[in-house]
Amino acid sequence: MKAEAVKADRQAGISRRGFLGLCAAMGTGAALQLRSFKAIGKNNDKPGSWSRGEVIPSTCNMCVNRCGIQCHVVNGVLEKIDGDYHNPKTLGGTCAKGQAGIMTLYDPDRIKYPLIRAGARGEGKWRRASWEEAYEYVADNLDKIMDKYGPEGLLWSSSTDLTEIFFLKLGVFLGTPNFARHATLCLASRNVGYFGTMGGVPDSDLANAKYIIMFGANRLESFELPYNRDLISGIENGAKLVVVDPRMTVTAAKGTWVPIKPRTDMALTLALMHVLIKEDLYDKDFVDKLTVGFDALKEHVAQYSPEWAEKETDIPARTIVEMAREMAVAAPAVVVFPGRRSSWYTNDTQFRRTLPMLMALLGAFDVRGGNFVNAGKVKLGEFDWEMAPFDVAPCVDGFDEGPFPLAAHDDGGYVMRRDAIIDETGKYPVRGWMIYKQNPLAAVVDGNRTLKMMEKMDFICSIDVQPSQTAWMADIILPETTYLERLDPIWTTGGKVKFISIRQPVVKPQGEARTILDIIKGIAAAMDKRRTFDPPMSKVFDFTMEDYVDKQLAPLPIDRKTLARQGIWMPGQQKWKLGAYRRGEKDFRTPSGKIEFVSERFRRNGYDPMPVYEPPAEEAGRQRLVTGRYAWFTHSANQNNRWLNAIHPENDIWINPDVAREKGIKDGGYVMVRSRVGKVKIKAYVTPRIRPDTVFICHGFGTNSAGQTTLYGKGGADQVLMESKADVITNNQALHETWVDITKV
Amino acid sequence: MDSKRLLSGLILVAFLLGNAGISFAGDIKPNKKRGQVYFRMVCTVCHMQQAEKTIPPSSRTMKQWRAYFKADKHDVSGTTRSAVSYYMSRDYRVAIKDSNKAAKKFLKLSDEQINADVREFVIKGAKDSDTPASCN
Amino acid sequence: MSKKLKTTQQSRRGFLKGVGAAAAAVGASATPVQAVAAITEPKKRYGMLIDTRRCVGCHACSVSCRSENNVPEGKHRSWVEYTEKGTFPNATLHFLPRLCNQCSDPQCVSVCPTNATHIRDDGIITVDADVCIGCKYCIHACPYDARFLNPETGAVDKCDFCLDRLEQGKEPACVATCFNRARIFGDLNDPDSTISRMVASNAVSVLRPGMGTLPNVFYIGLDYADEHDIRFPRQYIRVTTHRDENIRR
Amino acid sequence: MHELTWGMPVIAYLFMAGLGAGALTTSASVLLRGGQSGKYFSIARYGAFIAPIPVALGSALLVFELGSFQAGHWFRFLNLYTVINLSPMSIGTWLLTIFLGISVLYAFTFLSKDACPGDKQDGLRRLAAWVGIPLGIGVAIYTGVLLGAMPARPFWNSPVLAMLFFLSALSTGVASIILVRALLHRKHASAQAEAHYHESGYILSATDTLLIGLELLAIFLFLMYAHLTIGSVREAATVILAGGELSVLFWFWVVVLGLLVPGIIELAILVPSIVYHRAYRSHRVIEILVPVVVLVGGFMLRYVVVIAGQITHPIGL
Repeated sequence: MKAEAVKADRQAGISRRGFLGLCAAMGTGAALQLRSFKAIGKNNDKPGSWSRGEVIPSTCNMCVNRCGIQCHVVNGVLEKIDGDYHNPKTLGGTCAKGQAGIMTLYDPDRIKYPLIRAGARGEGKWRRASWEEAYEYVADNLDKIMDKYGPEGLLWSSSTDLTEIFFLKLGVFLGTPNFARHATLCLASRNVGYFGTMGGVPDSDLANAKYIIMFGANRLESFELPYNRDLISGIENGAKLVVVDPRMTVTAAKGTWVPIKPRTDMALTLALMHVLIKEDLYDKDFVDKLTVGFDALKEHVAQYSPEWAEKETDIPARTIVEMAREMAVAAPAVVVFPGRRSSWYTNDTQFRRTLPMLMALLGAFDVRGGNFVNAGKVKLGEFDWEMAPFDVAPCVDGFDEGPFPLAAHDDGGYVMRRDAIIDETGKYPVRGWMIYKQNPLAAVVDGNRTLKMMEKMDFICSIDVQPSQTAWMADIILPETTYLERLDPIWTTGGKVKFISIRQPVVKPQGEARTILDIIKGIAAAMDKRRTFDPPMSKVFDFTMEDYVDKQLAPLPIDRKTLARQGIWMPGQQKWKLGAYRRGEKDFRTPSGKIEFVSERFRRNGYDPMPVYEPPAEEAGRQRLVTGRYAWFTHSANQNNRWLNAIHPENDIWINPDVAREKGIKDGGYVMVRSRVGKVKIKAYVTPRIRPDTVFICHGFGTNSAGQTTLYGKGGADQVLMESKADVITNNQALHETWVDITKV
Repeated sequence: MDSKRLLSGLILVAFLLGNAGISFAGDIKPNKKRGQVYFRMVCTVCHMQQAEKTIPPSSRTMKQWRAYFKADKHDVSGTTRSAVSYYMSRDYRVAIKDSNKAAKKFLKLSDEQINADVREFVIKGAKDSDTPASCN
Repeated sequence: MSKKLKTTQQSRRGFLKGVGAAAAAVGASATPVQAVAAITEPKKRYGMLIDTRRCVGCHACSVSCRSENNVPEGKHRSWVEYTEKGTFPNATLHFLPRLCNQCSDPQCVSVCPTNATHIRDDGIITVDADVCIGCKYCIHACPYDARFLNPETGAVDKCDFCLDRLEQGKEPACVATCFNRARIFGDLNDPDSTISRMVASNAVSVLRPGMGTLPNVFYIGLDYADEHDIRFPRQYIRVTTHRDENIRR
Repeated sequence: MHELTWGMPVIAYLFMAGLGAGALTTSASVLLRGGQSGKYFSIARYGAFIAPIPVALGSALLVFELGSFQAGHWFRFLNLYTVINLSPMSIGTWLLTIFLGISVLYAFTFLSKDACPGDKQDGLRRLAAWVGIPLGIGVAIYTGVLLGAMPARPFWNSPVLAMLFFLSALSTGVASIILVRALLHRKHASAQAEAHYHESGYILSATDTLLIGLELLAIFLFLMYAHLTIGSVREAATVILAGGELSVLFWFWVVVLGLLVPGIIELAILVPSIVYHRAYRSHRVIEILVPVVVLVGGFMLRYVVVIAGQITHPIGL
């Protein structure tokens, strides 16, 4: 029907054109008349070219949040990615990164073949190798290091993702104890802080909240779609969003910006608690029933008055009091947002502890519009792994034995481990480094020191899709498939809704890229030729990804094929409702089973049982460097993506106009930024959206890899400037503890 | 009444002494990692199959776990063997070795060693410990 | 603005109803198909409403558009401008998603020497790439910088509300991907459509109303400043267009 | 900000089309108003030969500048001839096409060496001249209308612009005739022919001076309106006012060098003729220098206007 109309219209258009030609011959007299014809318009606008062939549902991997996507594939070429309408996370939308997945897949800079270093490290000379040669090369080197230093001479680095398990298992079976994962580069201090106080990190009901307070959390630029959508809806529904941050992020722009002096957030939270208690605004019922140690807290925060906090935080006492009162009015529909990347300051864990305390005083837990514990995940079947050797050496730096009793030991800690390796102060030398899905050179504070650690290594292998900074310094790069070319383990999640989703190949791999499981299998087989393992390594990995997924799906009433067709599956019954904690049906996972204002666990390990504020060090005339991201970049992963890079081709340093004037810095001009450990030349962005005592650099630029042709030579690297500081309780790297000098170039 | 209480007290003391004797007899060094593997591969798996419920170490306090091991009472309802230690014993491992890789792997280890390992793991992972552990 | 639009709509529809039968006979000589189609099916007029309060400037729309329409690098069918104002600490940041306004009285159409640019029945303005000679006149005539020369086709290109998607019953790519639901797309001639109701129940505005182009893209929460104002600031204003840097002054 | 989508080819075209149109208009006017006497016939002849060349060259440049041409669709510009509508460009295309035909025809009538008033081409020549004048004016004006039609371009959006372009076209047309004439001039054997040469030179110089004066007036009006109004037009005009990006280009190259300098020089030579009725005599150097400066000024005017229009915008959202 419609097609016919279009066709008829097209014919009309053609005949009209003939008609027009005739008129032209008749002369200008016809022109006036013809103007009216134009309004009718032609319709030959290539109808139906949007028949996007096959539509394959999958799961995004442009960041770590795994949204549902629908991939439109025409003749084996991925043409368009749309959000999956059936996925409760995306509801049909994706962010800029998700859209740009095509460009990550077809990036001209992608590594398509195994590359073995031909020149000096970092020189950029590579030779193409076959996979067999690559496996032998890796196995040779691993074998050599294991011969000389034992399996503990290996460092195993990777970041959380669905496929990480295979890479980790290889390390486990080889017998290395030295893992360096993502947590202490990101959120370890938040986890431990929340865990120590209420036994876990709660979710937030942003859509129904009346008052939302975020400490540095930049939810609208570091996406997780449901949160983003809920937050905006919450604001539209009348919630007040207060963002405490030294710079005005997009999140702060959508709410009330409280430009706090960096590293004094704890002073603010303590003062808020002070006001709540002093003015008798706290939720007595909640505090009585579900918390312990209130009296001690009352006594403790008595010293932290708003007037005192004003001096510390630069926030007027009046504002603090108002904030506390407004929260109390909105309570319990208050979200005290836990935040995510909490690698800020050396006191971070203690600061994070104050957040659930504040939440508890407001009674804003387990209630609509407040914080809550989410639905839990869909239980997947367990894969039946072979038994790994368990009698392994202790970590090189003794991370698991003493210094950080409260930290999650399996994740390791970068800052301390690096020192142990470089300075040879560890228990033994570490000489081999396997890196998967991680870019430590960009991710870890003090990049120059990471380079030093690389110098210590006899062998560095990077498994990556692009020549990242780290891959550029490696001895061998093994090209992995992108998320659009492989089947991954099933992912299960729970927010308000729990479901599972599948990531499956939508196109054939580019070049000779292989999945991580295939790569691991290859290395395992090559290792078997050199050493004997019990069980043999190739037996450990003797399965396909399909087998793995089938095992995961075994307990669920859905098979792999069906899931591949529909993308996600969610259980019919979502057993989740609020109030279990309030009714006493559930306990907090703390020793007392309640929210602990005073933590025995902390006291026992020599930490302050209640958060004690220490004023930050001041460095006059210098600025504190903070870092973060823009909405279209994930860490340092997709700055080289041409579509995303086009939005923001070069990063810049945010400088307050007053400071710029004082130093004679012009907007758009270049400045030299110096810290104690490094210097960076970078463009100035003079903006009132940042405090005078703070500067901000977007993370992920200033690559040393000439292989990243889009990105190379643009912007400056923040991690080069950052000093090696870490949170005292978790060894989570502290990114905001660096003071810099800025001079005009 | 009194005698009953006395009796139970005596039994308790006996168990205590017995356990202590076992624990300290061979100068056993508990291996938490092995305990973790055994707990997850043997205890959790079976619990999931039989009762469809997990028994995370973090579900009890350290004190409760100590008491549990001392009491050595696995099940009050009587459907399974009553002693906790049975499930760490070589007999049990032999019984399930064909279906359980962990049991097979740890077949040669002494009962006491495994017992100490698991005990170490659950106590270190208890609710009020520094690093509470879940089942997986 | 909306009032004016409404009257024009009504009059048009009244005209169609009243003259319906006559039009079928009279108009037959020129465009029989369209005249009949217009009577049997009420005419659509597609429009978009952008709620800048819900926009977070994430550029999902820009990239989605680029991907959907194969927009060449350095050119933009859809983009987002950031407007930054004020002094520390009283600064603000606003977002302005931009695209072709699909004007009801577009000058790009009236200056086109080949009729390659034209208004469709549903109000969408398209460029016929096979007819366009690439004279770039319409690029200048557009007050919204919405047009560009596509070096691949040699024709002028611009947003057409993802015509190909519309024809398959899908929303434009930018609308579909906007997870914050800042964009609402629909038929402005249908009083029951979401967009009509939203336009009716909110304070909406259009860009550069003084140009008299009668845009069909409406905004809620527009900020007054624009990138061209930077030269005459009454206060600190910075507009970042996130378009190619080398074309900015 | 826009890219500079209309660059040098378009600027050159605007200049050359104006020049050609001006040359033809001048030539035809001279022919019809006095060329019959033979005194001014040579001027008409120069003009007739000049006219089609820059127009054809400019049009070719324009075609090369088209996006479709650059993308390899060599003949897509012919689409222009499938349509006629009220777009200034469409009108301009037809005008230009007819103009080219007429101007070639007109030049053809002068082709034979012994062409003179009253020869057998005379009827055709006069017909072509009658048609050529409105066409020339049309081509000269439409370039201004082309730019001036768009509210989206506040700098261009002024009716004065069309007049300014028209005057500049005539001025450059006259100047081109003066220049070519001076360059090709060989000293005449007879004193009468020499006197004729200078007499006809007077007409050209006087016309040019008048046109320069009118141009200055048009520029004054253009700036006056721009300055008196508020909003976009005024803000746009500031690019050529003191401190603007193009102010030096405009004031030095266009106004001083292109208008004031030749105007004053010509006036200085003309004044004795006008006031004291002395015989007009000009130096050859000046006859070459002045039109060159006028042509440069005319080109710079197009340059400044085209660039200024593209770097300025309506204000406000």
